[in-house]
Parts: sequence; C-alpha cells; structure tokens
Amino acid sequence: MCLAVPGRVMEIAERDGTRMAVVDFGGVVKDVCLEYLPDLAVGEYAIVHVGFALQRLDEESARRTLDLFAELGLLQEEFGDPWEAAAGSAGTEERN
Amino acid sequence: MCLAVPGRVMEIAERDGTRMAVVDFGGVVKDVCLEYLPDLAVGEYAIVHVGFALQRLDEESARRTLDLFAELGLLQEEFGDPWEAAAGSAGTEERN
Amino acid sequence: MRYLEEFQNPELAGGLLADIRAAVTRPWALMEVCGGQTHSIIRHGIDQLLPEEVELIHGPGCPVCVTPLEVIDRALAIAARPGVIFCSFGDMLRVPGTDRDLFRVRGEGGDVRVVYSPLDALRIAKDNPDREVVFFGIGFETTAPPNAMAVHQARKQGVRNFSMLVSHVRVPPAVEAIMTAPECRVQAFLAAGHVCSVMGIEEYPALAERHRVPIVVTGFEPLDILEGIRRTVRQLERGEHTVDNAYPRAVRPEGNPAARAMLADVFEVTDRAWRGIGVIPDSGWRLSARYREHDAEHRFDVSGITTCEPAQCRSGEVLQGLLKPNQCEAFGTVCTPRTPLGATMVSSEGACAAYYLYRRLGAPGVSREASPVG
Amino acid sequence: MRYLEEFQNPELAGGLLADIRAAVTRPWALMEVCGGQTHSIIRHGIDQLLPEEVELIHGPGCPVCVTPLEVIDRALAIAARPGVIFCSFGDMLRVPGTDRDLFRVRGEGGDVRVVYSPLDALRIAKDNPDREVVFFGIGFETTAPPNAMAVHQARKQGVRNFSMLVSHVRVPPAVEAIMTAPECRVQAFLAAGHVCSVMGIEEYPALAERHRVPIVVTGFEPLDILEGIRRTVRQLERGEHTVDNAYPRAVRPEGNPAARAMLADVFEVTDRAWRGIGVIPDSGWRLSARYREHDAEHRFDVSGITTCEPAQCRSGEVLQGLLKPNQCEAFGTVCTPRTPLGATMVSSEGACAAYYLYRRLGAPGVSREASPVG
Amino acid sequence: MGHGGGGALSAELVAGLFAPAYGGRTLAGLADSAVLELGGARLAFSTDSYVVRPLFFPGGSIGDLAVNGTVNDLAMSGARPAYLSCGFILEEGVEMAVVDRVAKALGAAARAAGVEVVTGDTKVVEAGRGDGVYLNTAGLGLVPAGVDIRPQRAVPGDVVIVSGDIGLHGVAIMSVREGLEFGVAIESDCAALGGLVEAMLAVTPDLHVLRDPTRGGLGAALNEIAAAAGVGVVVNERSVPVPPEVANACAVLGLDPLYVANEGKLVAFVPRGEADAVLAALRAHPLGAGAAVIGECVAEHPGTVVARTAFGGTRVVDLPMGEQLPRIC
Amino acid sequence: MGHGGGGALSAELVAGLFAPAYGGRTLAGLADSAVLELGGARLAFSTDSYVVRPLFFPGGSIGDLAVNGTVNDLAMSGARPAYLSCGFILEEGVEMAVVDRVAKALGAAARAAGVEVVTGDTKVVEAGRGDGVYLNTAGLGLVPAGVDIRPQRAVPGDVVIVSGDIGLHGVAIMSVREGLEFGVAIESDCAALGGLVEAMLAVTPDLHVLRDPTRGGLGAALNEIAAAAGVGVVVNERSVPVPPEVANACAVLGLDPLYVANEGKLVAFVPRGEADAVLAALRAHPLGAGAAVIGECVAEHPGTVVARTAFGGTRVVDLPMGEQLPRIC
Ligand code: SF4
Ligand code: SF4
Ligand SMILES: [Mg+2]
Ligand SMILES: [Mg+2]
Ligand SMILES: [Mg+2]
Ligand SMILES: [Mg+2]
Ligand SMILES: [Mg+2]
Ligand SMILES: [Mg+2]
Ligand SMILES: [Mg+2]
Ligand SMILES: [Mg+2]
Ligand SMILES: [Mg+2]
Ligand SMILES: [Mg+2]
Repeated sequence: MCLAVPGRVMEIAERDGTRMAVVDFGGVVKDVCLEYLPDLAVGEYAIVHVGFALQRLDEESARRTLDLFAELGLLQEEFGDPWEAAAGSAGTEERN
Repeated sequence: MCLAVPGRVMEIAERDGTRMAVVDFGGVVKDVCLEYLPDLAVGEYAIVHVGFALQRLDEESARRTLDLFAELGLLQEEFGDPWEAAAGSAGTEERN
Repeated sequence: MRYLEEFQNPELAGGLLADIRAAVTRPWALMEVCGGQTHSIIRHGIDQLLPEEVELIHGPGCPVCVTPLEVIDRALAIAARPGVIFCSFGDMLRVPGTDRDLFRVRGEGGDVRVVYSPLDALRIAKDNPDREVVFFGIGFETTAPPNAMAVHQARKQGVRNFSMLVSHVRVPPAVEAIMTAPECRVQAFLAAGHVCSVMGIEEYPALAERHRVPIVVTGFEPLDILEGIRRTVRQLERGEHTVDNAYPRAVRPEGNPAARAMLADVFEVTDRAWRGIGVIPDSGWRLSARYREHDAEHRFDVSGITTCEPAQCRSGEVLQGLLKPNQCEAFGTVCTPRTPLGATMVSSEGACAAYYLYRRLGAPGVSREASPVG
Repeated sequence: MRYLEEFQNPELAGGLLADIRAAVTRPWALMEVCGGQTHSIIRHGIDQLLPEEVELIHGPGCPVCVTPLEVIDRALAIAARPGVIFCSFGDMLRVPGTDRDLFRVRGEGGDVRVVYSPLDALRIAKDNPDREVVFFGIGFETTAPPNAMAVHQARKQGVRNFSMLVSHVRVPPAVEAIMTAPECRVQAFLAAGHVCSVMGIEEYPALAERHRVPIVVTGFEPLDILEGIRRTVRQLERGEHTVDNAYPRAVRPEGNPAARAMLADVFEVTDRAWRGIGVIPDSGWRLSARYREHDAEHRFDVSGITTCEPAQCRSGEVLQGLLKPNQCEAFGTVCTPRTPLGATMVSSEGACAAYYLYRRLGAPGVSREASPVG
Repeated sequence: MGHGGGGALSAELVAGLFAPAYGGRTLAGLADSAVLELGGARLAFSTDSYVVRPLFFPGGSIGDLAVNGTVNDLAMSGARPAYLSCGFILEEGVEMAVVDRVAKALGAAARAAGVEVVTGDTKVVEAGRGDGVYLNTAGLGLVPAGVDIRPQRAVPGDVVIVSGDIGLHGVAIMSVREGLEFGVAIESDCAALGGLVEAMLAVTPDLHVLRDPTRGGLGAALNEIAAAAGVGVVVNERSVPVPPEVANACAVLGLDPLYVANEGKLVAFVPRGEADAVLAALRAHPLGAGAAVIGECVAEHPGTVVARTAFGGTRVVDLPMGEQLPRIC
Repeated sequence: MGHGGGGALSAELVAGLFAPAYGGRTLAGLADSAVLELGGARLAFSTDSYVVRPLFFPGGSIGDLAVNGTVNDLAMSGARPAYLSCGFILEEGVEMAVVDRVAKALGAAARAAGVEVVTGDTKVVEAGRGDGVYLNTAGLGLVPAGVDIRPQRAVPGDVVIVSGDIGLHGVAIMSVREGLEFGVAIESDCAALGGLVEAMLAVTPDLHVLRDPTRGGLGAALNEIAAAAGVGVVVNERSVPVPPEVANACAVLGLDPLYVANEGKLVAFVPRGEADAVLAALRAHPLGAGAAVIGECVAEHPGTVVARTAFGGTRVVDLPMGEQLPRIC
C-alpha cells in the first residue's frame, strides 16, 4: 500500500486557489499538490503520493540512518558472509 | 425525383396500428406501409416509394400501352432503322 | 406482368423512335420535369437516339438539387449538435452547404444516419428516447405523403423527440415559374409520373392552357419516356397543347385521395426558395400549425443562418433551360462532381453533372455498332 | 541526498543482515503490515536473505486486497451506468467482484478511467459537467488525505457532478483485530511507514503494550525493511515490546497535522468489512454528514447488492497469517493470478499471488552465484 | 475524410498522399498486388484491411473476406497464392465467441484457398474505439515465369471478360445492413479465385489484365484499368451478367449494379485471339460458369469507360464517388 | 476481452483460438516472424497492427513504429528486411494533415530502414468506430543461408544479451498519455534493427534467438523464449541497463521496468563461446552502444524466468498480465 516516492520541489505556484508544486523525481517531473505541506520550500524533498506531498524528508535523520548501516557493515566480518548462509534455502517452497 | 418501383403484395398485416405489407420486388422483399392504399390486396401490384405504396398499378392500362408500342414497331420498316439515323450524332458534345 | 422489364424492353423502342422521326419536322425543346426521368434518359442514353430536332432540357425536378442552401446549412447546424440523431435519405449527404456537407458533419462526430424510409427515422426516435431525432424532409409530391405520415404518427403516438426539417417542393408552381420567365425556351413538358400518381392531373389543364404548352404525364422506364416524347412531339407538330396521360397504369386523374388528404392535414402551402432559381410563390409545403411541435425549425434555433450562393454558379439558368452547363465558366474546371459549386453538379440527376459525363467523352465519340434491336 | 538510491544500495545490506544473524536465536514471526512493504520484499528477494528463524507474514495492508466484495460490486454497478464516468486508481481494475471486474465493465461499454490522482477525477468532473463522475476512494491512511482533499474541493468549488465511493480503511484497528484472533501467530509488526508519515505513531504504544508486541515503524526501500526487521528481532530477542521509529526521515510522532485535520473534517470513523476477514470495528472511514452530497452511495441507489465470497477461498486466514497460501486447496489449481478466487491472488502485493510466483519455481530452486556484494 | 467505398477518393489518397510520402516505386493502389523479386523468386505481395459490417452475412463473414480478398489480389497478378499474415484489431468487450467464429471461418477459407496463415498479430483497442473486429491480411504468392499481368498491359483490341454474375456480394451485405434490411435469396459470391486464374493461365500465359471488382464494383475496376493503361473501355451493358435479384435490389435502392461490390469475380482483359479459349476455360471451372464477354478495350477516349446501353445509347461509367448510398431520386 | 498489453492474454488467444482455427504449422505469435520457402527463396514474413495512442510522441509516431516494428520482427529471424505492405484504417473525420504526417513519417522510416513500401490499402470507418488512424504493416525479408534464429533454439548455457537501455519507448509514450502526463527528457528508442542484426551475423551466423522486447517488455520476451524452448532464464537484475529516468518514472507509477515496452532494442541468446564477439559487434554499432550481458539460459525451472535481485535474492519474472497500469499500492 501507499506507493509514495521522494521528490524535490522545483517551483511553487498557486493554481485555482490551490498551492501546487512542480516536483522532480530524478528527471521525472510532475505537478503535486502542496496543501498538506504549505510551508514546503523550493529545494526541499517530500514524500509524494497520488499527486500530494504528504511529509517533508529530513536530511539529518536520513544521514544518521545511513551512517548506522555503514557502521554495521564494519562488523560484518565477524559473522561471515550472510549470502553464503542464505543461499541454501532461497527460492524453494519452504522459504518466503 | 421519386425513385419508385412496382412491387407485388405478398402478405398484409396490421402492425402497431399501421397497415403493413410484405412486398416482393422481383425476389427482393421489403416491408411497405399500406396506409395510403388501404384496400390493396394480396397479389396486386403497386408503385412503392420510400417504404410506402402510393398507387395501384392497372394491368389493363399497362397492356394497352404495351400493345401500342408493339403496333408502332410494325410500322417501323416504313421509316427505316432509327438507330442508323441516330448513330451519326450520338455521344458528341452537341447532342444531349 | 411485372410492370418493369416490360417497359425496359429495347425490342419495343424501334417503333416509338420511328414514330417520333416520322412526326418531327422542326426543332422542339421539351423539358422533362423530374430528376428520375433525367436519370433514366442518361442511364439508357435515350437522348442520343432521338432525332436532332428533339432537344431535352433537364428540369428542376431533383429535390437534392433545388433544396436551398439556407436549408442545407440549417440541416448541417442541427446535425452537428450533440445529442441529435440526424436522419436523411442518402442523396442529401453529399449536397454542399456553405462550407461542408452532411458527410463532413458525420466525419466530425455528428450522428448522421441514412434511412430508407421516414418511418425508419421514427423508429430510431422510439428506440432512442433520450436523443433528439430529426428527419430531413425533402422531396416533391411523391415523397411528401410518406414524410407526412411519419409526422402524423409521431404526433399520434406521442414521439416527442421526433421532428422534421421540412423543405418540400411542389411541381406545378415550378412549371408556372419556368413558363413565366421571359427567356423561356421550353415548348412542352413531360410531367412527372409519380408526382401525378399522388396528386392526379387536375392542376395541369390550366397551366397547359395559360402557357399554350403540351403537358404529357410520363413514366420513368425508357419506353415510357419515349412514349411521352412521342406524344409530346405529335402535339407540338399538330399545334396542340393539351394535358395527356401517357402513364395511365399508375396515374388516375384524381391521384391518391388518401395521400392528398394527409398532405392537406400535415402540410400547408408556402412560398419556397429553389436553389439557383430563387423564391417561387406557393411552391412549397411546410408543417401546418398543429404539427408545430414536430417542426425542427421551431425546435432548434437555426434562425441566424444566412447564406450566399457562389456567384460564379449559374445553376439557376441551367435549371430553367436558359443555359447549357458547358456555357458556365466554372463548368469542368473549378466545378466538377468531386468539387461541385452548385447543386446541379452534385446529384447524378443534376443537369451539370449529367452534362459533365458526356462532355468528358470528347469529340471523337464512341464507335457505334449496329443496332442491338434487329 | 535523493532519499531513494541511497536506501536501495546492496553494499549496505551486508551489515544489516549480519546483525540480524548475530541477534537471532530462535524462530520469530513478523508481520509486515503494508502491501508496499510486501512488494518491496518480493521485488528484492529480501526474505530469502534472512536467517531461517525469521518468518515474514504478509499482512492485510493492500487496499486492493481488502476492499470488500460488496463495495466492488457497488462500484461495478455504478461504473456500468450510462452517463457515469467512473475513475479509479489502476490497481482496482482487475479486482474481481462477484461476476466481473472494472475492466470487464469497461469492455462492455462502461466509461471507466484510470487516474493518477483524485484531483484528476475532479478535473474530469469539471470538464464534463453533463456527466456524473464517480471516484473510487479506497486506500489506507496515506491515500485518505488526497481523496479527502478532492471531496473538500468539490464541495468548495460546487462541483456537483463529482462524488466518491468511499471504502477507506485504517491500520491500527486491523492490527488490533489480528492480535485479538485466538490463533494469532504474529509476534511483531513492521508498521507502515507512509501511513505513519500522515498519522504519526500516537496510536501504537497502547497496541504494543496491550498485546506485548514490538511495533517498528518501517520504510519501503530494501535497506529500510532490513533495518525494520533488525530492530524488531533485537526487541524480540530482548523480550521488549516498544514502538520504535526506524523511518525517522519521513515519520514524525505527530504525523502531518494538516492532513489529519482534513481527515477529521471530511471523514468519520465507521465499522468496515475487510475482504476475507469480515467486519472490524472502527476500522474504516466514510464521508461525514456534511459531505453527503458527494457520497456516491448516497447518490446512486446501490443498496440491493448482497454478495457471497467463494466458499473455497481462505484469504481471510491467509491475511491473518493463520494459513500459508499453498495450504489452500484452490491455490495454484482453480485459483491463479489469471483466475483469482480471492483478492489476495489479484494484486501483486497479495499474499497468495506472491506465494504463487515462488511456488512455480519448483523444488530445485535457482542456482545461486556468489554474493554480488564483496 | 470521406467514407471509402472504393474509387475516386481512394485513388486520390494514393496518388496525392501515400505515393509521395513513401517514394520509390510505390505500387500501392495501382495494381491489386506488388510483384517483386526476392532471393531469385518472383513474388506477388498484397494487403487489405477488412472492416465490413455486419461481420457475418449471407454467404460468408469477415473471415472469409479476409482470406479471399487478399488471395484474389495475389491471383490478379497471376500469382499462385501461398501464405497469409493475419492481424486482428479487436474492440474491448467483443465476445470471444465472435472472434472464434471469425477465426474459424478464416482458417476454413484459407484451407479452401490452399494458403497457409503463417504469422499473425492481435491488438485490442478500447471499447468505443473500434467496431468489434477489424482484420488485416497480407498475402504472398509465387508468380510463374512468363506471366506479366497488370493494369498497364491493357491494349486496344483486348476483349473484356467477366467471370460471372455481378453484384452478389454487395447486395447480400446490404440486405443485412442495419436500417436497410430486405429479404433476398442470394448470397455473397465470396470465393478464392486462385484456381480459376490457374485454369486461365493453362490456356495462355498472355493474359493482359486481371482484376477482382470488389469495392466500387465493375465500374471502379474498369476505370482503374482504363486510367492505368491510358486506354478506353467500352462495355456492352446487355452482356453484363446481372442476376434479377441484384437488378431489382438496385432498382429499389437507386443503385447501379456496375458499382456494387463482388468478392468472387474477376474481370479479364485478354488478347482478342485468346478470348474464346479463355472464355471456355473460365466456363469449364465452377467459379467461372457464368463468364461472359462484356466489352472491349479501345484507343478512343483514353481513361474513360463507356457503357453502350441496351437501347444503343452510350453513357460514361465514371469512377464511383465514395460509398454507394440508397437514393430516393 | 482484456486490453492487450502483450503477454499472457495474447499468448492464450494464439494458443487457444487462432492456432486451432488456422490449423497447419501456424507460427503466429510464437516467433516474431514466419520463415518459409517460396520459389527457392528463404523468406521471413511478419505482420503487426499499430494502435498506439497518442499518434505522435517524443521520439516518433505511429508511422515510425509501423515500419520499425515489422522490420524488427523480420530482423529477429535474421532476415534482411526488404519490402513492406501498409494498411491504413482511418476514422471518418480524421484530418488529412494527420494522415499525411503519419504517411510521411512512415515513408521516412522505411527509407531509413532500407525497405520499400510496395503495396497498401486504405479503409475508412465511421466516426466513433475507430480512433483516428490504425495501421497495419506486413514485411518480407530474405533469410541468409545458414541462419536459423528462433525462440526454440535457446539452450542452457546461452548468454543473454540486451542491446541497450530498456524502457525508453514505454516511458516516452506514458509521459504524453492523457491523464498521466509527466515531464521527462527521454524519447522513444524507436529504430530499425536490421543493420544491428547484420552486424551480429557478421560475427557468427550461429545466433540462437533474437527478439525485440516490445509490448510487455523484456519480461514478456524472455518468458516467451523460455516457454518456446522449454528452458529457464536467469536475469541478473543489476546488469539490466535501466536509465535513471525510466527507473524513476516506474517508481512514480508503480511499474516494473522489465515490463515496459521498447521499440529499438533486441535481446539475444547466443552460445557462450560467441558472446564476447557478439557483444563487441553490438557495442560497435550506434544502436547497440549500450549492449550488456544480462543473464543466462539454464536447464532449471523450464519455462520460467527468474531475476536475481541486486540483493542476491531471486524472484520470478512472470508473463505480464495485460496492460501495465499505474499503481498506488
Ligand atoms: S457547372 Fe457548376 S458552377 Fe456552373 S452552373 Fe453548373 S453547378 Fe453551377
Ligand atoms: S489461493 Fe486463492 S482461493 Fe486460496 S486463499 Fe488465496 S486467493 Fe483465496
Ligand atoms: Mg417526390
Ligand atoms: Mg494509504
Ligand atoms: Mg483487388
Ligand atoms: Mg490489396
Ligand atoms: Mg483487395
Ligand atoms: Mg504482434
Ligand atoms: Mg517482436
Ligand atoms: Mg509480427
Ligand atoms: Mg512486433
Ligand atoms: Mg485494397
């Protein structure tokens, strides 16, 4: 449920009394309604779902999350290659 | 004007309060409205135009006309072949 | 007796032609009134068989040709409306209005349907109660009774979504107008047999007398036409001008009383413009007041339409026998059956279209074999 | 930072997986609530990378799957009406009602249109003032605010020909229902990140406490899902049951206040049937009284519709994690994605459809090359 | 864009629009099929789309037409038809039973014609953007050595032969067309003419022109030949085999049988010296039993077809203009 | 009748309805084109109808598609495309300027592809019973001696190569589709692949399978090959060249790039020993510059295509079911 994707605000304009933005999704550009994030600014990212910006994306949180993932990677060697361990059981009926 | 053709009444029936006939035009059969010739009977011929029988055809008159044409044919020899006479002038710009 | 093949039999033409040749001593100009007769003449090549002295002038008797531009434009405007189903006889679809035709309207999304009978249009109205169904009611006295019946039944059965755009025309006033024109060359008329089947011949004696022209009621098969011509030429040569019925198997003096009664109920006489000719007093029918509800002109606002026929087109003169089509400057150049300027170039019965076909043969003509009749 | 590719980077998966392996000591059954997460898991093959102890149960979080048969039948009845333009998200077109789907209705002449956004449906209504435009308003808390906005604007702008057939569902009551079922096997939840973007996480602590289950708010990219699983497993192994936000870049505790205010205005909480599961109290939204005018159920009489789900279909149990799809007798025989009996076989997020794909691989499995990461 | 019924509009479209757009030696519309060389073989290649309404009619269906129409276009080059492609454009919502019936008719017609459907395609368009079933077939045939049959080869002196009764297909279709229905005991003549052409070629390889007078009827076919070869054509109207039902249906509707479609007839231009033998070969074949000499090719009035009427008059048989419509006048 | 977007429904229609109706060795739908013998020549013969909306789109038009689509189907048999037929089905009322633009595009594409349009047909259907312009083309090509390229020849061990970026055509079309419009700086990849195939054949005549992954995309093409040859296919998802705009458009719409249409790409199954040389030949050609090995043919899971994901997991790439629709879920 909820196919929502992050996009970057490129332009903002009022249209028919509604706050609308042109949003860039990595080279794909669509009109998006900003009524639920009225203070979203050009250059910011938001989660967009069925033509609506629903939540601003927070860069600091994102970085912290990615940093954590990287840290965990450093620990990986202690436990061996996880793919090796998974290979035996993938794609069969019992798994999934 | 008035593409009307002779047809022969095959069946008569009342339909939706309208007197209708099935009329045969030499193997081509269509429904025809009889409201203007209400006393037309099965077996009779009538002139039919855009789905309406408009006038009964009178066999005796027809025969008399055809007999006249035949009679005139007998006189033809006296005056020579009319096609011969026409051939010189047909199909050219001056004629028609 | 099938009343058809018998009157198409080439074997019997010889006597008729011989008699015409025997009778004729000097040039005569005859007008066949009806487009159906024009069609038959061209189809069978009858004019080519006649002695040179007998000239046939194609009259205005094609309703496709004479329906005024303004009415066509009105039809186009109605047909283009969303929600309308516009029904018409097939002939009208290619008749040019000011800037398009019904085919074009259909191409642009209009719901234009060809019907065989006005009752088919009425049935379409019953089957589509949520749509406005308009029938294009054109034609002479032969087509008027069927159209009248459709309106009458619509009223009787309460088919409120059915209406008719009426542009009916009447033959006798047209004959009168032609004969009254100062340049008139017509010396005799082949009256339209099917019109007379319905209307009888009571209107003609006064006309024949007033203008001193023979009027011969004539059928549509080739032998009928030859017989009409024969009787006409005989009268002309004898200096007579009576009304003669050469189509007695289908025409009674009183016509069809039931049909005439219906016409009197549904329609009322009105002045009517004829395309190319102009207004002819009392020459048309419109729906009478009690059928106003089914009058498309009344139902749809198509008043603001004014039209202007192409100035080059001389179809009025052609229709009156005053000009041969190839004497028109546009003929065969800007005006062809593919790109008709006037209605007489549209219908295959139209005088200009008919002429165009012969004209294209060029001078050398077609080689002629011996007569097919012994 | 694009907030997308960064979280799809396989290079970073190794540490997450290693940590899960390090943590896990015994079997755990986790339910991912959201169909979007199910989709991501299948798309990237994430479940195959997990240690055997970690079982993922695909939850009921696909609105396509849970929309009740009765509502689908109502939608089909409305869509089939002449004059109606029925707008829907693409996913709903193939969902089977009792005897057909929206595709079929379209095939039979219904005007069914796929829109990308509910505002597109509103625009269609403005462009077609003579038609009734109905939007199929389905979805969880993420889709509800956009749909609410469309209804709100229709009312504000007086777009009277716009209405919505609403069958919105809410996640927390479903979680409650799953946990209350006596046979429940679910030991922890990955909460739907986008639902929480809108609604925040205030409803979850009480749930986690009452049922003593960890609830980890989880995003949709593969690394997000691994992180959600990692945090859940860590809690489970520690015997904890707190609400944890593993998707902080998009989820704030309070959600989106503007969207929540609009939801409170446009909708009101109602009991809602979930396909396969049955009625869950307070688990849905319907239009509130002041928007009655734009309620398609109110506008179109679709009351007489009663439905009966195929008795064979056990999707309710599947949706609750009580049954694996291949334990259903119909699975893979009479029920396939081409001929789905239940909605879980329709959507590519549906548990049965997902299972069908793997099942078809058969026993020998796919040969596995060395890990693509280092 | 006018409704295509063969004839003038189509010809203009080809000459004015397609030919310049495609460039090269575009044969489209000029001949029934293109004759070309590939890998040392002389091939005939032709295509037609089929949009006939209704899909099923007395004596056939769109499936039969789609085979016979294209097979006949190949045969009109003297080719022996061999392979067909078949593209369906289906309207969403069309019943599978209808598609199945069409496909079965198509398969049966192919077997009867001795050709094989070897490649195909199916597209589905939205409801309201099609009309149930449209079909396209393209055909491939092998042209025997020494055979060179094309409209340009008509020369004055050629005898014009038609292989049988005309107008049957068009009248059969009209009799079941919505709003025009009438009763008539005739069926479409829809048939594959490959065998008939083989029988003619067995008499002489020197046939000048063959054409199947489909849309626009005999009138359109003769005009196209006259225009392509720059010759005149004279048709003796009395000799044209018009069955009474066709004549009478035309009388009722105000149509000319010369413009009514055929789907199992051919018109041939043959050197005068071969005419009797070709006629005999035609009459010996079941599909040519009603063959008749109907006229001749002349040097006069190039590009024009003239009919000599039963009364000895003449009239020009023009290219028909678009769809044939019932007339009242 | 569901809306055709390639894949399962079409395949069932062919297997369940057309094949039994036509009988004989009906190749329809199995291969991109039929290969047959006529007059001693080995010919490829193929047809497709084109119903794409809108008629003009970034990077091409229905006219370009009608040429390249059919030319490519011929090329996928290893044939050198030579001749095309072209059938227009026009909706009454379509502007002649539109038809002219389509015809000109078609003519230009044919010249670019080195093929000649040699026969054609035009039908006009009533307004409301068509959709502006539908096109059908059939194509003829000559198959060089020693070349035998068809889906059945895929064998375990074959290397699977794609000739460049996927998804461009489908995304370009969607970006201008009514109600879905979005901005994206890509164009359809619509192109004729005859030259590219020649370049591959110059390396080795022993190509096993070629296919242009059009409707239904790479996913459908691979499934069709797997089914025809009774082999399994494993795709390494990371190796599939998906341009970022395509990936992002698919993310926004909820689509899988593997199912998005291409009109200027091919997928090849080549013996492992030839793979490097073929890849080099592809990359040396402007239309194959982005070629990549994307997977292999295996003996396991016959008839099934499996993708190895970037994370090392696997998933089945099923035959797509009908039209690709934007998803919210
Ligand atoms: S030739 Fe054309 S322009 Fe001249 S009178 Fe006749 S219809 Fe009018
Ligand atoms: S396999 Fe089909 S019938 Fe069984 S539970 Fe799933 S959807 Fe229902
Ligand atoms: Mg009349
Ligand atoms: Mg939601
Ligand atoms: Mg032909
Ligand atoms: Mg052809
Ligand atoms: Mg043909
Ligand atoms: Mg195809
Ligand atoms: Mg292909
Ligand atoms: Mg093909
Ligand atoms: Mg193709
Ligand atoms: Mg053709």
